[in-house]
Amino acid sequence: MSPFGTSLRTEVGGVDLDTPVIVASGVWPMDPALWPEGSLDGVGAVCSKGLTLKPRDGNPGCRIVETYSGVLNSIGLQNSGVDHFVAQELSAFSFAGRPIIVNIAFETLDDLVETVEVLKGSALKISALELNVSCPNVTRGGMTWGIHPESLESAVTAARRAWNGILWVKLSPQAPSVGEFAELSQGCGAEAVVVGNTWLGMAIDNERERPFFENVFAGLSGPAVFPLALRAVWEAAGAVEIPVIGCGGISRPQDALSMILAGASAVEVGTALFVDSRLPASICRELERHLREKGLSSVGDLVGRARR
Amino acid sequence: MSPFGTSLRTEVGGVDLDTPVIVASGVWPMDPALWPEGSLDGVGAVCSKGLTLKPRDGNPGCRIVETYSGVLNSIGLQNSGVDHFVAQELSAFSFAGRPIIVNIAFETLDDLVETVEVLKGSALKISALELNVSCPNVTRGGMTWGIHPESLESAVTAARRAWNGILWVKLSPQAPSVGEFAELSQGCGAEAVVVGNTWLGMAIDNERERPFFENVFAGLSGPAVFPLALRAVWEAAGAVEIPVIGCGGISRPQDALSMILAGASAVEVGTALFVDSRLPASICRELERHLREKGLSSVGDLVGRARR
Amino acid sequence: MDSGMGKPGSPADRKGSLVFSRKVGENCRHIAVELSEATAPSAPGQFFLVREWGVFDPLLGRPLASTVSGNCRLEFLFQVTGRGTSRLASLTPGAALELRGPCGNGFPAPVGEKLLLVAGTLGIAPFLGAVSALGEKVDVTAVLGVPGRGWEPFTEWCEDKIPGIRLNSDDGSLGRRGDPVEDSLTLVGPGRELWGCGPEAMLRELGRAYEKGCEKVLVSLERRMGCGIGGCLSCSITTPSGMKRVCVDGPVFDWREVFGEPLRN
Amino acid sequence: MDSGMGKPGSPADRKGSLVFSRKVGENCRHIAVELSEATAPSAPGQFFLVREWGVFDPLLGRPLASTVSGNCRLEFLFQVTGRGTSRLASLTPGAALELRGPCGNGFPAPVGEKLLLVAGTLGIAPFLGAVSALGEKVDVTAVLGVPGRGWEPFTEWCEDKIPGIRLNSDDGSLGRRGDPVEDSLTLVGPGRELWGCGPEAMLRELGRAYEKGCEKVLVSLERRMGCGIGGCLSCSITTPSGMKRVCVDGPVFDWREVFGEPLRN
Ligand SMILES: Cc1cc2nc3c(=O)[nH]c(=O)nc-3n(C[C@H](O)[C@H](O)[C@H](O)COP(=O)(O)OP(=O)(O)OC[C@H]3O[C@@H](n4cnc5c(N)ncnc54)[C@H](O)[C@@H]3O)c2cc1C
Ligand SMILES: Cc1cc2nc3c(=O)[nH]c(=O)nc-3n(C[C@H](O)[C@H](O)[C@H](O)COP(=O)(O)OP(=O)(O)OC[C@H]3O[C@@H](n4cnc5c(N)ncnc54)[C@H](O)[C@@H]3O)c2cc1C
Ligand SMILES: Cc1cc2nc3c(=O)[nH]c(=O)nc-3n(C[C@H](O)[C@H](O)[C@H](O)COP(=O)(O)O)c2cc1C
Ligand SMILES: Cc1cc2nc3c(=O)[nH]c(=O)nc-3n(C[C@H](O)[C@H](O)[C@H](O)COP(=O)(O)O)c2cc1C
Ligand code: FES
Ligand code: FES
Repeated sequence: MSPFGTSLRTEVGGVDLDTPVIVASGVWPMDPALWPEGSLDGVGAVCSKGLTLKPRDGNPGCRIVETYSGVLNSIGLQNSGVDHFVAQELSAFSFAGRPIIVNIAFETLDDLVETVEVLKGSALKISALELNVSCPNVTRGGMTWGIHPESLESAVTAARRAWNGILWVKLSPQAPSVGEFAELSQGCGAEAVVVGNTWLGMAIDNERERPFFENVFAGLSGPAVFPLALRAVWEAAGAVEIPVIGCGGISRPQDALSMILAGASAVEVGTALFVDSRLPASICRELERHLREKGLSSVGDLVGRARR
Repeated sequence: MSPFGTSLRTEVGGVDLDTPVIVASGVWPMDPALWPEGSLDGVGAVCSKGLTLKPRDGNPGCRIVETYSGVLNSIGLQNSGVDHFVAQELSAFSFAGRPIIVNIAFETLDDLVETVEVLKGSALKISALELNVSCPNVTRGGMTWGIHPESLESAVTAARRAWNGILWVKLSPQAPSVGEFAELSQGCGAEAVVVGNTWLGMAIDNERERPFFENVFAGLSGPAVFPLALRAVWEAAGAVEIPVIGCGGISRPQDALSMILAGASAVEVGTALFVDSRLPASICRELERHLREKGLSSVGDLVGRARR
Repeated sequence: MDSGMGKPGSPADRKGSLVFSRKVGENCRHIAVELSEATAPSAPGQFFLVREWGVFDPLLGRPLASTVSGNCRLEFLFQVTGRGTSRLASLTPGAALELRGPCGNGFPAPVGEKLLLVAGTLGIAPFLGAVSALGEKVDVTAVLGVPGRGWEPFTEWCEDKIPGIRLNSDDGSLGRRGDPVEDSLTLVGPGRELWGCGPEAMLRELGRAYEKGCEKVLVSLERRMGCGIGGCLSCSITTPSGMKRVCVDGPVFDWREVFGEPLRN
Repeated sequence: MDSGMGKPGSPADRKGSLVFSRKVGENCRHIAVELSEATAPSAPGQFFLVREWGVFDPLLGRPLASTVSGNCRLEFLFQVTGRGTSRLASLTPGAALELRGPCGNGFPAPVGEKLLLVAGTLGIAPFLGAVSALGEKVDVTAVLGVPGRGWEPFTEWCEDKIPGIRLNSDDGSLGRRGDPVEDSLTLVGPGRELWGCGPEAMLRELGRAYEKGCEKVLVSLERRMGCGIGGCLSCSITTPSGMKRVCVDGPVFDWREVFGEPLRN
């Protein structure tokens, strides 16, 4: 049971959440036994690591570099493949007792459909599918799906046909217009959009005079990107009727509140968990405090309030 | 005289520089009498505040908000207009004894051409014109010029026709493809591209439940954006033959070196001067140190070395 | 362009080390900083951008008026209001700081012999240096306003530094009940100069001193700042005579320069 | 999946306060931290992600092996190699820290009675706790390698903590001339267990101990880390038995798990 009041309950894109705070994909163990003390408090749902049809070792070489108030990562979708996920990882994962959002990535539409088919065979509940069209760290597939309108359309349509459960689309902030891409996802039948993923950046090792990452580019996340993500959320929320889930740089409780005031129905937290495993609980307290202060009764009342 | 050796001398896009470190537009006084002790050391050139045809009061309300390792600004091109600049400000500005890069912004192509005409009438030397097609803080003109290929083309072409001196184009990182826009600028006759300006972000005042800035969006700069700017520079440098001038988030001497290794021929520093007025000198020392370490004789040898 | 205010010493960036950091009540701190190298001497009302050394979060220096400035030593009094000041308040002796200053135009030496200082809470900071600097030469009266109970450590600290300071509090729990403007208006008159520092609404009210025959009212303004030296235009204000930068055209302005001609009845 | 290494205490995030920070030569620091609340006891080889509290630049905690861990007190020994550690080194007593740990699998209690510890410079850190924890029960010999002159304060500090530690330096200026691997190979043999911590090239060389009949070689690896708890896959390594995470599957691994079967001649 959530230690937080019913005022934080909300339904977002077809998923019932005790709190609007979701653990973002790829940053936290799927096995709750590995979670630090107290870190499950306030968590409304958990996203899986990005899954692919086949197991992947991920990228060679350096995978993480710290930047000013941020991190660049180039994990490259290391995962054990969807079969292993359904057969092994999902049951431990379910122990968290929170709705599970399965994040999937793909190189081809056939991959995508096949991956969905495997997930359909799962006996354990999958609350939503999060279609990752925005991973900047793979040379084939990944972000390229999310920065061209036609490819986004084909991917969301294919996922929509293959999956009769809830479908979320995790958009790329590299898209030329986040609002337009959110609308497109809505048009293709997504129940919610997640805005967004990491931002394309890079780092250079001056001594060796070459890029730190084998793939040259990597994805920037963490506090640094918060103002950019907030703007992207504002744009998306102005463009669609379906819920927008805000993601990017949320690092303090106030940031989550800002995202919600900007129009997000829920938030995902990622990198900040590296430095504060109790952030979800702190966010919940901040939301409750703000509701009380403004005399409001439900977190839903806060969504988009800064747009009035 | 520069206290730095000849190894830092370079010619960038038609401008001879004692050092490759340029003070970016809009962050530093044009009157050198206001510069803190030691802050002219190592400066190779100085950009003017963004000028417009007519004087502008800039944006009302809050103009700057700090973010994690960054600042959002919404100055809105406050300036006294190009006539006043030529008549009054330019002479004090020239006292810095450094090449002067005049940054101009415009709402219409007619504005642009008229502004250039006024500048042509200046008796004092203008080393280059920096065409700002990337200011996110004005509702008309500004960034909109820099995010559509056709409008960028028309602006650069108009500036090129009107101005027979050196022309630099300061690109927007909001452009869908920085490389393509750099190429376009080259095709229209620019001598160099500056990559780039601030990144579109926003901030919300949670207590008042509304955006901090009257214009909602504002421009993000400072350390936070460095990895993004570095990537943009890498992309641009891979796309054009003309020099790329790197700008965005350079905060420590190493960052400037990284930019140059990524392909920048020179760098502009902005926000970091708010916290360290001696950064240009430190950058020069770092470049000299690196040249010695690698047994190279000129900063030109470093340009793009991480791309090999 | 030249506001005619106290001539600025040229600002410089200096590294400093925290000498002490003392709590003055719940929310305020009195700190001393030892500089690696001297800055220009600062006049009352001039300020420094103060930040932790070497980290970029929080990024910007916070403008603080130096309450005491010696050769290589500066003291500040500040309130914890947000992220930057709470960070500064958490530092322990020996911590490395970066300071830019002295910035802006301070209060010019008073023309008359009678000076009235009006401060809202932390607005007292720039006056602490003034009182000792002016010493015997000028007859100085200081008026301070605070919200009320809870501010005792702060008011006691101020009373210690400025003996005879007149206290006012909203609820009458400390000193007189009332606001410092009303109190100061009972004291002004021809031949008395008035300096104010505090919330903008309070400063505006000080314009009423002109009605009482006061000829010179100077106020110190606050704005969020970027560069602190007149380059970024973050701190611009609209005045009857055009746009002004609080950091270099101020922070000390003639009241009329900011608020226009006072209404006289 | 289970590497069979020393069972981890469950990690938690704790706030701590710096008790002391002592220089150990030019570039190293010995610090003690007082926690607000106890963590699980940590085994030698387990580590904490250590960062300054409340600021996001530098952002990530730096993995440091706890050299001493009591109920609410932890000690660390670290070298200043970059931005995060130089920041940590600049903090003064009272500074607020955040710590996540104990993370990972430490060294399991040795099976035999003779243990050989081989460290390259700061690789000694995880062994400091081990030596006192194992006490009389096990016959421990420690071998340390350093570059040479300049490292005296560090080696003296280590000699003080681990009496009888065998010194090696590249140039022979401190202790034996040579590297710690060669030195340790003169000591290993059947019945002796070997633990190594230091540069990866050194750890790989330790595989030669198998040739000498040594049956158990454990090594502690380093990788850049994000979460420290197995979630982000930043610290993955490719091993003969698939991808492993240094933070939770290690940092202590059986040599063969990492490097495969040793070559025997
Ligand atoms: C010339 C000048 C002298 C000052 N002298 C003193 C002094 O001696 N003692 C003292 O306690 N305070 C002084 N202030 C006010 C002090 O600078 C702000 O309280 C401080 O910057 C707020 O920082 P923060 O991190 O606490 O707040 P933030 O978290 O940054 O913001 C909290 C609040 O502070 C305000 N604020 C934020 N940044 C600034 C800024 N740069 N300038 C002004 N207000 C800001 C915001 O409007 C916000 O409401 C002075 C301000 C100026 C302009
Ligand atoms: C399990 C473990 C235990 C450790 N215990 C100790 C110890 O007790 N004492 C000690 O001095 N050092 C220890 N280290 C190494 C220490 O974590 C790094 O030296 C430190 O993180 C570097 O941070 P920096 O800010 O100085 O360097 P940065 O500026 O971040 O980088 C400088 C160099 O350090 C390396 N580095 C950066 N981040 C990490 C990281 N997270 N992990 C490993 N290397 C990194 C980089 O490759 C780079 O070459 C340990 C590392 C691990 C993984
Ligand atoms: C190490 C790391 C791994 C990630 N892996 C994935 C992934 O597998 N799938 C995905 O959709 N997003 C992935 N992300 C992106 C995050 O889920 C999140 O969208 C992004 O980091 C921005 O949010 P943040 O700033 O709160 O971290 C990853 C991020 C990091 C830092
Ligand atoms: C306060 C402020 C004002 C600026 N004004 C201008 C301007 O007038 N014209 C322009 O081209 N860029 C302007 N910029 C952008 C900077 O020149 C620079 O391109 C940008 O800030 C990124 O670099 P930085 O991170 O080093 O600051 C401004 C930036 C700031 C912070
Ligand atoms: S703070 Fe930059 S002009 Fe005043
Ligand atoms: S550091 Fe995140 S998995 Fe190891």
